Amino acid sequence: MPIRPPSWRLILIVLGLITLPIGVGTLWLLLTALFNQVHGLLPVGNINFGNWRFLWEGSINGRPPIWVALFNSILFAATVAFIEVLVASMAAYAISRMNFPGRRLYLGMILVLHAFPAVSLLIAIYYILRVLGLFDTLFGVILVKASLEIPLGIWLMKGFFDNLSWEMEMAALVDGASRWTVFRKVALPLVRPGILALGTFALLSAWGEFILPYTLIVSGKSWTLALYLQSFLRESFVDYGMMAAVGLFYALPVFVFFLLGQKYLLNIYSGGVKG
Amino acid sequence: MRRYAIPAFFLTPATVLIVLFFMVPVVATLLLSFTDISTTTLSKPSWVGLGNYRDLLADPFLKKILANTGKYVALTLLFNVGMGLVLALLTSLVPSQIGDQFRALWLLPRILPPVVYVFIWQGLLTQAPMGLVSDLLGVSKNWIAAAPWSVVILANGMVGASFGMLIFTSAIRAISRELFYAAAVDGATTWQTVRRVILPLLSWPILFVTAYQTLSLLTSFEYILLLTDGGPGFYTTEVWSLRAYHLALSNYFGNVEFGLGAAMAAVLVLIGILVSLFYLKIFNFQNLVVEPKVEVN
Amino acid sequence: MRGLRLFVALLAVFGLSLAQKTIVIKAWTVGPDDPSITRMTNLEEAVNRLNAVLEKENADYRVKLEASFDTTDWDNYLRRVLLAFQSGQAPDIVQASAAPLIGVWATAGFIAPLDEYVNRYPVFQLEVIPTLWNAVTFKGQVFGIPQDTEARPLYFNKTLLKKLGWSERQINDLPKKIEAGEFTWDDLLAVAKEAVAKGVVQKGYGYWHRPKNGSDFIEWYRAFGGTIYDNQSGKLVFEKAAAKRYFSWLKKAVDAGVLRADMLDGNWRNWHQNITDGKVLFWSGGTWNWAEWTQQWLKDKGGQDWLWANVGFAPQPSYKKGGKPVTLSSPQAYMIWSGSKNKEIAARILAFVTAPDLDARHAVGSGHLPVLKSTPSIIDDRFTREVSALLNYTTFQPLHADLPKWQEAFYRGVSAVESGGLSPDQAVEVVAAEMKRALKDELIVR
Amino acid sequence: MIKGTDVTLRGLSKRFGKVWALKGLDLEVQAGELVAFLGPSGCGKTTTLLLIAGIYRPTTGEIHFGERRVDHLHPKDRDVGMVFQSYALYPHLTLFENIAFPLRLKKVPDAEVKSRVQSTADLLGIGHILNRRPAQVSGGQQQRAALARALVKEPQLLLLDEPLSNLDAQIRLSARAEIRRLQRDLGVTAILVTHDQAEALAMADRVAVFSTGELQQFATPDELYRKPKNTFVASFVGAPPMNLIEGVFKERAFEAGGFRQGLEGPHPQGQGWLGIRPEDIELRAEGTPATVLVVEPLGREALVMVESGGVRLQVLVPAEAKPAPDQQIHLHLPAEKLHYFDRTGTRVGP
Repeated sequence: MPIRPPSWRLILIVLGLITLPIGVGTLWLLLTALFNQVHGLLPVGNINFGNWRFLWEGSINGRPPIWVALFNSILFAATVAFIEVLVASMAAYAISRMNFPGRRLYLGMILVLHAFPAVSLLIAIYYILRVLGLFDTLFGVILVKASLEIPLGIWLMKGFFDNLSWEMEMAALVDGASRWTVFRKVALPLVRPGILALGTFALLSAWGEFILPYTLIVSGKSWTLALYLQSFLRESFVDYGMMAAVGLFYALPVFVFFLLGQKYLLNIYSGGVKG
Repeated sequence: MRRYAIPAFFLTPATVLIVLFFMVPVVATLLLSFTDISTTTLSKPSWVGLGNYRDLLADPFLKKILANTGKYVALTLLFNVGMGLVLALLTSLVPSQIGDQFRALWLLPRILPPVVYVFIWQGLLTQAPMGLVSDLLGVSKNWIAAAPWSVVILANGMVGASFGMLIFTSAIRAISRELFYAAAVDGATTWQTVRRVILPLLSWPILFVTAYQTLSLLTSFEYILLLTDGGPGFYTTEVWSLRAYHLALSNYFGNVEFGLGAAMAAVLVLIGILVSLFYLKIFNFQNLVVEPKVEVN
Repeated sequence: MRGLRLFVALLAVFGLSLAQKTIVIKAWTVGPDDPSITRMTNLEEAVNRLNAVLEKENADYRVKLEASFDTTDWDNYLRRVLLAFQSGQAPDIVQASAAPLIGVWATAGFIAPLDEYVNRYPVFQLEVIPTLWNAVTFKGQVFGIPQDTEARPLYFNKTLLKKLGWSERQINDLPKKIEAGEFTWDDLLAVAKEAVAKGVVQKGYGYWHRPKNGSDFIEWYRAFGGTIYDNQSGKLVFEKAAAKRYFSWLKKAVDAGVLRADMLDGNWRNWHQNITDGKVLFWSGGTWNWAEWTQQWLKDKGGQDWLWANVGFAPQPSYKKGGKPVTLSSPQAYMIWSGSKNKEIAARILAFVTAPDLDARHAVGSGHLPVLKSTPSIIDDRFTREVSALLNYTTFQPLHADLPKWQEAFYRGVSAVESGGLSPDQAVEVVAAEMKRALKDELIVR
Repeated sequence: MIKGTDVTLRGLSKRFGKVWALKGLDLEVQAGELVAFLGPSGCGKTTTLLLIAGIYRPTTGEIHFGERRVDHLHPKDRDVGMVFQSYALYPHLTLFENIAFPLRLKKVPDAEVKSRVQSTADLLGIGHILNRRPAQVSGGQQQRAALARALVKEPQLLLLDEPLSNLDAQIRLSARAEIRRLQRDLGVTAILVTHDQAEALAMADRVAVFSTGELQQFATPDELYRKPKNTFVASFVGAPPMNLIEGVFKERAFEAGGFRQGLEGPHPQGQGWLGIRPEDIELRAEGTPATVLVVEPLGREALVMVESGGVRLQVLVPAEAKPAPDQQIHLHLPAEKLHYFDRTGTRVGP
């Protein structure tokens, strides 16, 4: 608001109070992962590297090594983001910049799907992956995850393409480019902010994805970090220190993103989820 | 030829994926819901017509599930939208750099992997000495089991609040400065400005956020699955979508009822389509389709 | 010269291996508890033994086992097996709980009847404890080879009983009194109530059962006089009177502050923690819990010694004076996929894995009970020995394809009564309605 | 030396939805000529240009470059260069890469790209800033870069869409001359779209005046000025615009309300328009009496608004001879400077 109220310091305190739980939760994770034991938020004892033994002990209780899960998670998030950005950009470019019959219909469909509750299709998706022979494969889940977010991606990218200058596009065509060349050499570089936004959104979302791999992956070799951590959650005998360490390890890239690009994240999510 | 071939080329990957994982599943969900497909009939399901839907109505637990679903959606929505509004307003009233910091913090629950987020909840709410809440209250309990609804609503609400917060913030930013100056010149207090200037202008965003969140809450069960798995006890926090998931895909004894689960999912699918069509009407589709200025492809 | 001889020898081996086929047998096993890995390693050992015999027989093939052991959970494992069956790429050998899966999978046609092999290899007839065959027989045909079994005792905390004023002798006689039908569920309730009243245990810590759904609820339904299966019609039975007795008891226990209203919170962690902290008076568990407590929860408190000093066990009491106590066994079994091309070889492997030494290795290592007659003679383990006595009272789950639906509905009734959602009478009606919906004409309501 | 192409448009029409942006245009541009399309916004001139470039496809009609019919061709196959109003430089590329872009697309060898870009840029005086990005150079330099990009592939036809309208007034004048010089030197055919008649008249060999999707007149600047084909062209070309008086032609006279002008020689009859340019009206001691309403000094000259018999006229007079407001004066409209238009606005007479 352009005019700052006189009591803004008081408001700040209120804000601090309602935001406190988030800070406390984060701190709890950090302390529990680092120390021997934590009473509430008070660390007891020394820093305990044993919490991190999952990093060098190959397998914790028959689980696949965490490096397998890490590799799968990276592969999963990166591939999902790549497919999502590429496929959504191509479709968004066509919808935003091209003239073809059925264009309105296509856009309408995207809009409906954009708001569509994709998780309710899980049962059927399970069958389809089976038919395709992709059940219990990372690739199958990658395709599903990317697909379910493509309407949103198209929507977001369309917004960015809509804002591109038409003269630029015409210039490129006259300069001798085909539409594909225009897309690659002119349009894509110019919607870089959009690609970064969608890419980050897709990366974070795929990195955290749980339900899809949980349902569609059953063998340890395709586990992602989400499944790895979740396998501790239901165990009766818990080592909180190690679980917190696994959790922190898993969430580390997210925290890095958070610290480096706060402002940027705010933009992604306000634009990213439509507005 | 070129006229169709080039757009087709650009649209094919997206279309294939959408058809495979949206269109076909919608049809498949409907078809499955008319069969008795389950573990024992996986290879030879038979057509039972509306049998599953009749079963659904005969389910003695249906009332409980419906009541849970209503409670979950209504209360979480209240928290989501209310908290989103409060955060948007408060962060707009403080200097913008500080406001941005707070908004960013509220993104954490959303961007943290759900499993980590739920683990933190579990840790904070577990027995003493680990559990902070047990420690603070002096009563050592597993607070998730003790107050499952509060936990489910708070945990979901804190994830959802950032959505409303961001939408409302950008709506507040879009209000022209002159309105604020005018209000100030007219001698309005901050509270009056909020009530008379900001809130009335937020009614559309509020409607949008409410509608959008209703649909996503109806179908989301990820955090409940991780937090309570529908328990503790007698379907305490089992909601419609989770029940569908449990029936169809997760069953301790290995006897899954895909057909019945599909019927429950089909109901959600229908609601989803209807609400989405409603969106299209409300949010003025015409304005979204601007004719392209290049005619060659 | 020596080189030449070596060459000839190599050639011979090579020639032999050319003539020899290698047959790959796939096997999937599951814990999910880690110690049960012997379910897989025993198969590996059996294949070694088989290959040794094949060599003696000069057979033209050898067997290679590709086995996996799943430690995730039943949910994932069963889903994976189901999908494998359906896709036609299932393993030759699958291990799972005999009940209800033999009923489910045999109905679906996923697993093969084994009567022919059971008759062919004498070891099955000679060694396997005869009652266990009932647990793997569905509609008159054998579909699985028993792998292990277990019992589900009523545990009690001797130290707490002592605090309550019981003499050493009284405590030691408790199992006998239960076996004789002199100590019933109502007596248990009275003792627990007293313990709560005197502050020996916290409110709600008098009696605990498992915190989530499981086969045990069939056991308690039976302990309260319920019948679950009608042998003549082959249908499942729901006996309202028995269910009402059990539900009413649960209600009384909750009202008396003996049982927690939120007992079914699914939290095993909390369950084990409090039991091994010595805070719970009576609880129902499984024999394998003993191994878990020893190896995990009591590692710092003295392990098994702590258990022997503080914990006693008995079968689950009856609901009436003079009634017979019960326990429930849910044996694991090896089954053979109906689509397997090597059923003969798979069956022969199972004949080799049915060996007392392997049986003993698994039983002692994982807290399960042996399935072979001569195993006890080679085991020197106090727990195994003493707890085996419980098998005299054991019952099995009926092999019915729809048993899971019965269990699910019954469990909902239990949870509704405990959490106060429904009265025992209402719960009985709701359970009956849900069972009728789910089971249709596969159910008899009495 | 580039050899320009003839451009022939035949029956060219373009419809957007229900609106005809261009109706039945026939036009021939000769090789090496610079033709300006002039008209107010929405008149169809830019539509025509984009049709020629291939961005739009015609609803009806044909486009020929020399012997080659091109209306079915993709823009990349038409061999035209184009400069846009916004210059449409690619912001993510340096000026060098911007200019090189068309050559890169043609897969011209690297060395050749380098020399051609450099020589074209030198020609336009931007050879020293090629490693900068568009945002780092001035508007005038951007405009030259855009021109360089259009010329570097040595097109047969150069299309200029309001290339000067974003420039400061000063640079604009020099840019006009420069473009004209370049176009002549290179011999490329050029079409310039503009709404600025001064620019059109100054630069073009011939000017096509458009209004509401139709071609009004296609002629040399001189002819446009001297013999506008209709009242639209008459009022659109020339600044300040021609005075047009609606009235009635009678025997040897024209009357509009209280205004009367005697006529000599052949002239139309009946309802119509009388036109005269402000600079052609003379102030004399006797003649048509008029009252001075407003005087606008323009430096060397002054624009005087006068009223005579209810008709308002604009008169351009030398600054030193300007009357004072409210002054009574006399106008002389020389007969040889009068333009006659019939009731439809079409020119009558020579």
